[in-house]
Amino acid sequence: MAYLDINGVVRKFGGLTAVNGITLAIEKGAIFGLIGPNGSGKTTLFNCINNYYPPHSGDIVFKGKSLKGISSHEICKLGIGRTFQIVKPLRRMTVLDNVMSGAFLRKNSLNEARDKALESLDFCELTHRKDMLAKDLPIADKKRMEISRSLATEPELLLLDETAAGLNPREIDGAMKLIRKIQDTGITCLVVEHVMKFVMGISDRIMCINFGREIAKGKPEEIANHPEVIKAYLGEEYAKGQ
Amino acid sequence: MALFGQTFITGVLMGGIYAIIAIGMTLVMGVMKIINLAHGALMMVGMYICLVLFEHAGLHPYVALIPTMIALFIIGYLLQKYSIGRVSGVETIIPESQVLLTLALGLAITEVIRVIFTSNYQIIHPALTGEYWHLAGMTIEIPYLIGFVIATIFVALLHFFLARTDLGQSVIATSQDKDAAVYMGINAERITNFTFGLGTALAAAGGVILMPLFYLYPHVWHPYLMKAFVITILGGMGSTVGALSGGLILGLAESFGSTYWGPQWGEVIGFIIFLLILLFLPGGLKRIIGR
Amino acid sequence: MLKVNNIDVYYADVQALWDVSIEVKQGEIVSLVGANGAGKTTLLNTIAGLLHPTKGNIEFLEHDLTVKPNHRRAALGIAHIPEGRRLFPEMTVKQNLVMGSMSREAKAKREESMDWVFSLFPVLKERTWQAAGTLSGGEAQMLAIGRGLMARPRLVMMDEPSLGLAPNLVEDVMKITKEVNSQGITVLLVEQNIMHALRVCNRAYVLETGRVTLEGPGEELLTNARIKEAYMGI
Amino acid sequence: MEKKRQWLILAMLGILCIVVPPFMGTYAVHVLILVMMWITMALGWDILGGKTGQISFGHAIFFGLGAYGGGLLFLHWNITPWWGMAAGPVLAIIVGIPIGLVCFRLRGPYFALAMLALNEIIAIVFTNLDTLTNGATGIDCARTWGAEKLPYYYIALVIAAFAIFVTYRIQNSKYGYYFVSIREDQDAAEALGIPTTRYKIYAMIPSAGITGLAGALYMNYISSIYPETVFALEAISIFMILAVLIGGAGSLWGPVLGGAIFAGLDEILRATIGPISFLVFAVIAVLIIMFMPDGIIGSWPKVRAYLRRRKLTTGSEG
Repeated sequence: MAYLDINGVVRKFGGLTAVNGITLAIEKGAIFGLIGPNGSGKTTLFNCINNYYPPHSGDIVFKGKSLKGISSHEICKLGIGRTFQIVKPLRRMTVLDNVMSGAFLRKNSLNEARDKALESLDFCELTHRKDMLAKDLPIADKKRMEISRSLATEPELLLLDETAAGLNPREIDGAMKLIRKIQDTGITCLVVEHVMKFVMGISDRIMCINFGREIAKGKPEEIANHPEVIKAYLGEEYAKGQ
Repeated sequence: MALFGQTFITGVLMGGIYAIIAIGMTLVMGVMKIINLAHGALMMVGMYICLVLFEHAGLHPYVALIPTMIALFIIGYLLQKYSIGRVSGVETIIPESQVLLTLALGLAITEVIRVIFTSNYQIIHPALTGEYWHLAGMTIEIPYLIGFVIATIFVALLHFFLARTDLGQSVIATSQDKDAAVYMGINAERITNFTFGLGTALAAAGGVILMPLFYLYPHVWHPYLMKAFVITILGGMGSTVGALSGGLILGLAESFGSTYWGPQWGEVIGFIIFLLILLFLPGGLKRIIGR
Repeated sequence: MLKVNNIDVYYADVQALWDVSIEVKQGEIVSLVGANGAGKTTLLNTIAGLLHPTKGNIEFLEHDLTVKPNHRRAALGIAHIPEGRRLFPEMTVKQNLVMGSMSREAKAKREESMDWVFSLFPVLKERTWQAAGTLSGGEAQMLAIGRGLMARPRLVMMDEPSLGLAPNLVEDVMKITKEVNSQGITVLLVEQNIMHALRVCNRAYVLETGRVTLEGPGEELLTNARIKEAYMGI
Repeated sequence: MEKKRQWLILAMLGILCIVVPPFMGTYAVHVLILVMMWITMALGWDILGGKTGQISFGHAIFFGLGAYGGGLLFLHWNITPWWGMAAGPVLAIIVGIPIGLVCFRLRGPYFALAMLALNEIIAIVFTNLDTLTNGATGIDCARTWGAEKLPYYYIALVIAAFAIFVTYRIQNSKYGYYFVSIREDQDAAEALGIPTTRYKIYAMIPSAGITGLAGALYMNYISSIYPETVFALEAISIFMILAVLIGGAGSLWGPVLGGAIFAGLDEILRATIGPISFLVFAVIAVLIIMFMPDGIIGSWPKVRAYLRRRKLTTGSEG
């Protein structure tokens, strides 16, 4: 049994089936990339793992435990942290207080939580921003802060939603470095991403989905040259012309 | 049986008058997505304008209705343009600062009126006041009946205005998707101001209808603001049909509650309906009746 | 006709466009292509006036758009068909179309425009009294385009008209685009589906992370290897 | 250094509060008692409204229940209403928890409206359940110290200090952090493992309790209560919000300052300009919401920055 097992997950919205029977297994310590064109169902799948949108059928098993019927906050307690596609900073709290709000999941005293938060901020190279209000951070630092806040909950699996979106090339390099560093501490990462450079650069394995279904799975270079993937992104005729 | 009939008629007539007050609020809530707590106070201002027109110009309230509505339309438009509209989108620690602003404006307006007219109860006796009509053992007060008719006419006119005119359609479009309305070349800000003015004028109409029936004092609006909320939540935001049916349901519920349970409990029934709808039927009757 | 000159645009605190310039000439179809998040929609929204450039300006015919209020653009002859269609869901098909013709000139020609739109999209005529929220994806897209045309625009901007549509409907949308263009209306098209976007257009611009990296005739770009790079990151 | 200075100022203020009143007139002490009561109420409201972001338009429920806690004991068993200091808050909390369980399902303005409706319902119920509450006639009791004000003042001072202490402890604990997280972004809070509904209830408990405590004080000090005064929608529920708004929500000293200004200004204006005092008040509230929406404490950094800039520019001109 793999570390995270997703078995035939289906999620519908009204008449639309956003995720239509996705199955995938992630090994401990890996960085797994999830890609697909706009509206292909990536973020929905993500929200299924988190039980933000409970799946209509199928099952998600984390470390041998089914996540069915477990609420979002309990999932975090089990060791699955997440970030958001559109960053959700706690706007009028300082960066340190943001991260402390995460740290309180495992620490009960103020001092322990502060130490944990400072450690996490240091890891994410954000210490110099700690007294700023979260709403005043530039976007790249907001994303870092969100990762830092999530790391403070001591997750074993980290779900990263569009970390590179809106970042400039240098910031993307920085984010890639950070995620590799997170992997080195033994945390498994599931990355949903549009920015190909980013996801191709860090993932051990990638799955491409479209219309809520898997169309390819494999190593980054296999995915980049996979005809189905190219078809999904660039259209059928382009794939033929290659 | 006569008691039942009397209760029923009282409920329907009162419900119609509630509906016209609520329809202004539902319109404003539909377009602006905020709760307007100044609605009742603005209605009361309309009543005092009507009082002045009656006492100094000798206009019967049913005649004073039109100038009063115009005055309140202007007041509402300006309030939205220069005060409430200014606060939208401002980030604050306490959310809903627009709602709190309408609350404070309502209090300020009430105080202005209190300073000018004192807290004394006033009542006017225009023609038709206190006249009755007996029918099969039931009594119908004429001003209630006229009020109900006026309210129904306005609700119908509003419905027609919203469904058939470009301006009305712009109001509906803005309430459904403000950005898209701007894409269409609609000046959404002006539509919002207009809607607020219109809602205020309708509230004033409701107030004027009440003039021959009840005492007037600065805090007279309290229960009506509550009823307008109940009806808006009951009928669904922005729905004219919802407001009308919500008004009738509330009027009937209060009437039957008062008759069969005791007058002091009539209002409680309204609030209980309100809570139940909030909790179990978000979206209100609009969800059931479609539009 | 439309000239965007060196604009920088921020989306909240994120810089979304860097020094972007494009030009659309009378009677053309111009496509904007590029991966998700490249800034295509941002560019359209800026032209539509929902976002404001911090640098540069936008000219349309002889007007400087950057100083016009948003709602004036429709009257100048720009129709924006936004991503996700943004129909008024509880209004009928006809009411939605009417909302498209609110400017003075368009209002005068409302009946005529309505007939024209119905002749372009006969299916909308069948659905006249149906609430827009109950239309299928393809019908909703036609209504969105039809609503845009009701303004009698000189320039139509379409944002991802084929998003979420089945492949055969995507073909239809492209046909409609051509049809609209053949009526003398200039088109600025944003499209994920790169093959369609490049084949239907006269010229195209490729956006990558908020910058224009390539431009040229559609057919030429089709064979350009950089396209794949722009999309696939390698 | 900064912290030390703050403590020093605080200690001095505390000593002033203890030492000075005996030398003041009866009326001044009366105003101070009201100030302390309003500080307590503002702090109570702010735990739920300012920190947790759940705007309640019905906190008079808890104030009134706090007052009736002692009142009912006195009415039915002739027990001194001082026991209301315990009974009142407990009653407020017992009622507050189910209210929270039901109403916290609603977000934003709908929660506010539901609280408003509940406020009216409870006011009507207390007015009409004659056998239980003595109805509209209300409850009268004898004042323990007659016309003497000072003992009441010290009790009010202790209560306000207690409210400040509780708020301070909450702010510097997991609870405070979790409350503010919920206010700022409920989804983000859930993703950080915060059970948001449960923590809203946790916020309701001290909020209702402290507000109830202020109500119990009112019962003992004013010595007569009526449903329409202690459950007043405008004079209690809404004024509580305005008090917090003036001072600044979500902080410790904002509600304290707001409560003090509100009660103090109310009395002073009433004594000086009489009938238009409340109009002035309402206009101040309008202006604050429009131009200083985060209150005095919340907008202070902005005001200070503005003043500094002014000083700099005038300085360079001179």
